[in-house]
Amino acid sequence: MKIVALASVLLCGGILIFGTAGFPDFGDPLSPPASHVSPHYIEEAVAETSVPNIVTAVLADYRGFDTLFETAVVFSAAMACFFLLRVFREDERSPSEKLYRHLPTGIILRIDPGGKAPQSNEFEPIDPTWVPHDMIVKTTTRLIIPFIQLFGLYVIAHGHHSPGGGFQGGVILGSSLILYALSQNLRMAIGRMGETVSAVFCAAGVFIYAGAGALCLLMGANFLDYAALSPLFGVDAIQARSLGILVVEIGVGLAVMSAMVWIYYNLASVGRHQEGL
Amino acid sequence: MDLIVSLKPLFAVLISILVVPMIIWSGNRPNLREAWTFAAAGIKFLIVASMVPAVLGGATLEWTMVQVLPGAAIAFRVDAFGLLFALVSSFLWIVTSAYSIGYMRGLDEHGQTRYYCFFALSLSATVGVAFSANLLTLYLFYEMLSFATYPLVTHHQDMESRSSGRKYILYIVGSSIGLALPAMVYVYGVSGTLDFATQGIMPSSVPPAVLMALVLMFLFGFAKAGVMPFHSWLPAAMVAPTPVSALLHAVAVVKVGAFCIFRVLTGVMGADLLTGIGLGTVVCYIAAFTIIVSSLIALSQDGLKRRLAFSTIGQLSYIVLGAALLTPQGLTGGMLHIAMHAFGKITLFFCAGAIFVATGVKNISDMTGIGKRMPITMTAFFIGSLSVIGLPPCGGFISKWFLALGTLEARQYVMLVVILTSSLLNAAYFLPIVYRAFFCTAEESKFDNRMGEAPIWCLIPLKLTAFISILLFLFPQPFLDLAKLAVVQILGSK
Amino acid sequence: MNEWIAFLAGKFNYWGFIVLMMIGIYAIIAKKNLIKKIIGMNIFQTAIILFYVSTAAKRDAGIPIITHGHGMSGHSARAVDYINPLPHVLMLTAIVVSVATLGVALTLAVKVYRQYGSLEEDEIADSIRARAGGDQ
Amino acid sequence: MSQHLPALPVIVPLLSALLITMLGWFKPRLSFPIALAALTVALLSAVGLMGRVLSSGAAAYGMGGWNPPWGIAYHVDHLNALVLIAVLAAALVGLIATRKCVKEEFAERIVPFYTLFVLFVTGLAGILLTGDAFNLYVLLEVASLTGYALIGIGEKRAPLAGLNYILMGTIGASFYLLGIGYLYLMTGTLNMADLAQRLPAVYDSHVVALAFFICLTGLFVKMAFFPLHGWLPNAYSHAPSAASILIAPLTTKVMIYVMIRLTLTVFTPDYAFDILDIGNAIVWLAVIAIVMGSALALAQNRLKHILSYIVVAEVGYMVGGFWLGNRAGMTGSILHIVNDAAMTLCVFLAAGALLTRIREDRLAGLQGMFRKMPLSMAALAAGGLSIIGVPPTCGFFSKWYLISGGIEAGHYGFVAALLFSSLVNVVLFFRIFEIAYFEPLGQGHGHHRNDPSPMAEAPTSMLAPLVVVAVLLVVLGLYSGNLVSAIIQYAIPAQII
Amino acid sequence: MSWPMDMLILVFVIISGIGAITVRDLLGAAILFGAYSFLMCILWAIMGAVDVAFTEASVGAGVSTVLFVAAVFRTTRRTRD
Repeated sequence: MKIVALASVLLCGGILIFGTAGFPDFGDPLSPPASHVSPHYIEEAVAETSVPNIVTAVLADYRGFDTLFETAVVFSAAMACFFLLRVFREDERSPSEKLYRHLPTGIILRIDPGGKAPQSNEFEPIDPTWVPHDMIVKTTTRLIIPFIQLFGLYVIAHGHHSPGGGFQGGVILGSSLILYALSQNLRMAIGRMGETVSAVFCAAGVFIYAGAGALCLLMGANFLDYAALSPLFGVDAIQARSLGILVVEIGVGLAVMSAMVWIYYNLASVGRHQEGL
Repeated sequence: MDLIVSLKPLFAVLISILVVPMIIWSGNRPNLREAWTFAAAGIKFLIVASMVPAVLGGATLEWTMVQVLPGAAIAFRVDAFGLLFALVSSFLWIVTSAYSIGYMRGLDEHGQTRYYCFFALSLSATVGVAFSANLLTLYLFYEMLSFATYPLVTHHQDMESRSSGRKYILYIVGSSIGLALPAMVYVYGVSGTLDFATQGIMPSSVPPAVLMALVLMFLFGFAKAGVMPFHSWLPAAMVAPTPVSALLHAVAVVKVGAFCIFRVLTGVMGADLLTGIGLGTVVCYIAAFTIIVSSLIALSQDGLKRRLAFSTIGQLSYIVLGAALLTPQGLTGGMLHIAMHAFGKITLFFCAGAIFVATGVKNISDMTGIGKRMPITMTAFFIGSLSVIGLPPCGGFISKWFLALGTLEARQYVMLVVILTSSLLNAAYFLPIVYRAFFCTAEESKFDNRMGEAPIWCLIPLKLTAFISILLFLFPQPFLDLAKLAVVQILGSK
Repeated sequence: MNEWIAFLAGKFNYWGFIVLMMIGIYAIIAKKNLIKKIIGMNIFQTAIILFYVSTAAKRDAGIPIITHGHGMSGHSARAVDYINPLPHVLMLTAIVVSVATLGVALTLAVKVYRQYGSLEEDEIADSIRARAGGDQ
Repeated sequence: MSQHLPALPVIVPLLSALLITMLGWFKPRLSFPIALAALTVALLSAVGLMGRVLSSGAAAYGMGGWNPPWGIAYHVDHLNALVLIAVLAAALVGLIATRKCVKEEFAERIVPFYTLFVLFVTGLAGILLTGDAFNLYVLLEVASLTGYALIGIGEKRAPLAGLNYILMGTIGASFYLLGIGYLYLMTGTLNMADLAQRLPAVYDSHVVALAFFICLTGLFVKMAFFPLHGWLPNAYSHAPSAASILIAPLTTKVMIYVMIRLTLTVFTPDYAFDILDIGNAIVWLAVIAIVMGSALALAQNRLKHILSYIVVAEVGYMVGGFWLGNRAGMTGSILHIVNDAAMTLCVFLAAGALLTRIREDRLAGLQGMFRKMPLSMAALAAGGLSIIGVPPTCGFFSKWYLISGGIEAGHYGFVAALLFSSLVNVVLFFRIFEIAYFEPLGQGHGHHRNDPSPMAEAPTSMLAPLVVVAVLLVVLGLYSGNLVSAIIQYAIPAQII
Repeated sequence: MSWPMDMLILVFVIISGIGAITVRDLLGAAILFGAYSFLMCILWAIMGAVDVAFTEASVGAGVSTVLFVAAVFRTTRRTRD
């Protein structure tokens, strides 16, 4: 198997290397990619969309349709993880022993299989794989998470002028919640942002994007032609494009954030949402 | 020649499909169910018969259903030849329906509703083949017939019928898909059309070797005609209930195969083209081989139905031979043989079935003295044998007469010898049965002297067909006129 | 000789992408561990992203963000000054697609593990065979 | 509104998928009606599109109001309008038919199931309509990701099959992406029409040839073209029956469409058939695919496995027919996309209907099914006859064109392979029919049996669509002449004869 | 962009890529994959693709690694190849 794999890989690589000989030189400003479509973006982006970050302009406007489906991909991935992993009936293979923590004292009870679980509100179930969290990690993360989230918001909002945008910002926001789950525990994170919220936000994020496009359709222009939104925003067509991009970036951010968190919830707890990393 | 656009052919085909839901619906009331079958059979025959005057008047009835390929539609056309075949098969459906009632009820078979449904479907397909205006439609109904008859062949649903059904499908469908279909596509590719025409549709540019290959592909591809070596499905299919063997494996299915070959040789290839390069002779020899060899095999068969099956294989090749002679007399003989052999052979099968219903006997060696037990049946059997052998006063004589004339006309003297030899062989395998049935001593007889005929529903049809066999000798006019007209239509008015 | 070096150096990013791609495919085909296969799949995807990003490169050009910001009415940006932004856009999409695929793949790997108690392809095949044998 | 028609078959399902999640999360009962409405609207707009194409020729639509090389353009012509209708109709019928099935198989997962399924259809519709090579990749990923999930949810080996599908599918999609990258490097554009304009200048570069091969390899993986078919049989046969009914008729056909689109529109037939001259080689590959697919199908003893391998063989039909490079072959190939969608839907639906009553799809378990479920079996028989290629079912007519294409091109290997596969299909289906027709108590002559085992048909909601599809097979067959003369002949470039 | 730097990082990328698929501890492989992604992100930043680099840093090096770790945590660390 390995030899076959190696042979086919080398063959493949050989063919690709052979093909490389016909490439334009690396970094050649006269190569076709540099001279055909992209100059239009570089030269006209600011005039047409009023967004200095050309990547953002192309991403969310010229090729906004791609990005819409890219968001849909993230959404479907999150939905797929939920679909595949989520356990709805807690019956099979329950862990052999259960751990409960007495909240006021922090004492941990170990209940053997078949034993009766404590009924009082003062106990909370904890993971069998649980290890006491480090105080320093807990405190530090608690301190930095707000700043991470702030940064995430900044990245979304400032995507017009600097690297960043909905995706990066959304991922950062999502990571902050994942970090919270990692440093505390999964149940607490789910308490902050539940499954329903993640699912609906995720769909809503994509919906904002697609809805903005459909709104343009209703305004009589083509799908995703933000210029048509200028009467709604009360600005001229160029500015409307810029604002439209902002709207969809927010949608993307929302969708990506919830998608990341949601995937993590399901993956880390194998769909039980009880215990996890 | 007049063209009449008419829905009649379509109705003639559809009527027995339309009756299927009715049969299913009244599945629990046998009398009503059989009434539907009779009604459909009667109407079908009337529709077909109503076209006779027009066709005899020189007209052709046409109906194009839908254009499926450029230059090829699903279309019906009634000419004299097709009408002849449809007339025979739709009439025999009425008779067989009556016989089926006697047979199926006599044996208390299971799944009778299914049986009548597929029987009706098979008849649709048969008439569809008869009325098809082009090769595509022909192929369509040919395949429909193959699949509709499968449940009939395997009606008993036991291990034997399972393996027979397997053989049946493999031979019939395998050859039609493997040989006839590509040949047909090729014809379409070179000629751009599939309509049957008076002197064929093949352009003269096709080299003889390719023509040869095409003819052979069609000849073996339409394996229902049982040309050797694609014949062994027919004896295997004899596991079917006898009415099925009677109508389908003596008349409808096998004649459809012969009919297809007839059509291909005359309507697609064209008589002049084939004669010009001597291809007819090749087909003649293949048919002759089948005729002789199958008769020899029939001699050695003990099962009555199996012997009849091998006899059928031989008789089918008479029709192929008639077509391959490509002379007016030969063609007439081939066409007439479709009708004459049908009535003769169906009588024989009816008799075999009646014997089985009345006594449960299947093998010839067990039939010693049966003539005393079932005199009517065995008399009919005798008449049927005479017709198939080709002796007067039966219809079979007339068709063989024309065939013999055809061989002379085509100067194929070897074929004349083949026909005569084969007739002798036919006599050799039929007459001993009759002899054994009637002329035996009381000790040899395996039956007591009591009369014990099959149910009346079985008897009437076989008397009727035997009678018609004789009648056809005396009054062959309707079929003869149709056949003569058909020859004119096929060869062009020369 | 110099030409040869220039040829090699002029396209070295492309060589890099090919090597990474080979690593990725090799891992997918030859490795038996499902997680390793998934890592290989991801490396394969990043290799293609590297290829695209390499096509965007432009000598002596800056990052594709117009430095003057708003209100630059007089002179517009010159294409040679900025790196080609289009491949970057495409690759943003590709990266996100790859993480989405990764999520689903890992999910399925976890499911497989819960079913067979193993991530090694050969062990899973053994246990499938054992179960099929048990059925009969 | 009619100028927005090209966008609707994609946008409406997308928005509906999101609505299904947002509303269905709180009221799961809503998810089916929304999905139904979405696909109906999409199908209607596809029909509208077809009408527009027929009356006024190809139509284009610029997303975001940008003109093609800069923005993403949708492009509708005869070819993709036809395939779009076939795909959406198959999806709609599948959706209706599997309603009960889904309710049972995915009790709590109805909402994600319909979300994913509608997204899947969105992806496919997008692939069919888009005129942008990279956009196609993104949509491909939408369709694939949802497909992976729908397949991986099954019991037993399904997750493993799904994982294999992901690995193979990702390689396929990435190869396609790489090929597009090569094209971009040589031309600087991603729009298909623009690519077609700028490519002739660099036809002599071997990078373009390489790009073509890489794209083709990627698509071959995605369409399960032998020997890259490894993922398909397990994925389709272990998937839950609702998922396999919905996915099996669609994915491979859409991939074949992409191959046709890429070759005809982007690379132009001149390049593919004359400059590269690889038609013959690929037809031989297709011959191998057909023969091996059929032979492997013979070796299976489970219904869905058999059907899956038949799909592999059918892919060979379409690839081979297309690469014959003549009009008849291409007509056959495109017609077969439509017909095969219907046929595959029919047989998988019938298999699904049978599986509602028997749990195990081993062939031996089908004994006596003709009596027990006559209509489902009749539909399976109709599908089987169509796959065998018996007139007047639609399978016959596409096979007709394919064979006449093969004869015209003088490629008798392909003709032989087609006939071989038809014969194998006869054996395959008659083996199934035989088992289902002969009953367990088949000893003796079977007389005197008056105790028919009770009929137990599949639920009506599944049976009715099944019968409709089975009838459609015949209708499609009868009207294939009109289909070809009105639509397909315009889908093939005029220079191909 | 400076090509020696570029090339050096490319070499590191390849090394960490090979490492990720050869190391026999899946957690280690996950972390090495994180390193791979991060090096790749640096490479792209050097090549001027800031947005791509940013995304890769957050998605590839961040979330992907976490997902890998979660998956390994839920399955097993051991592997034989």
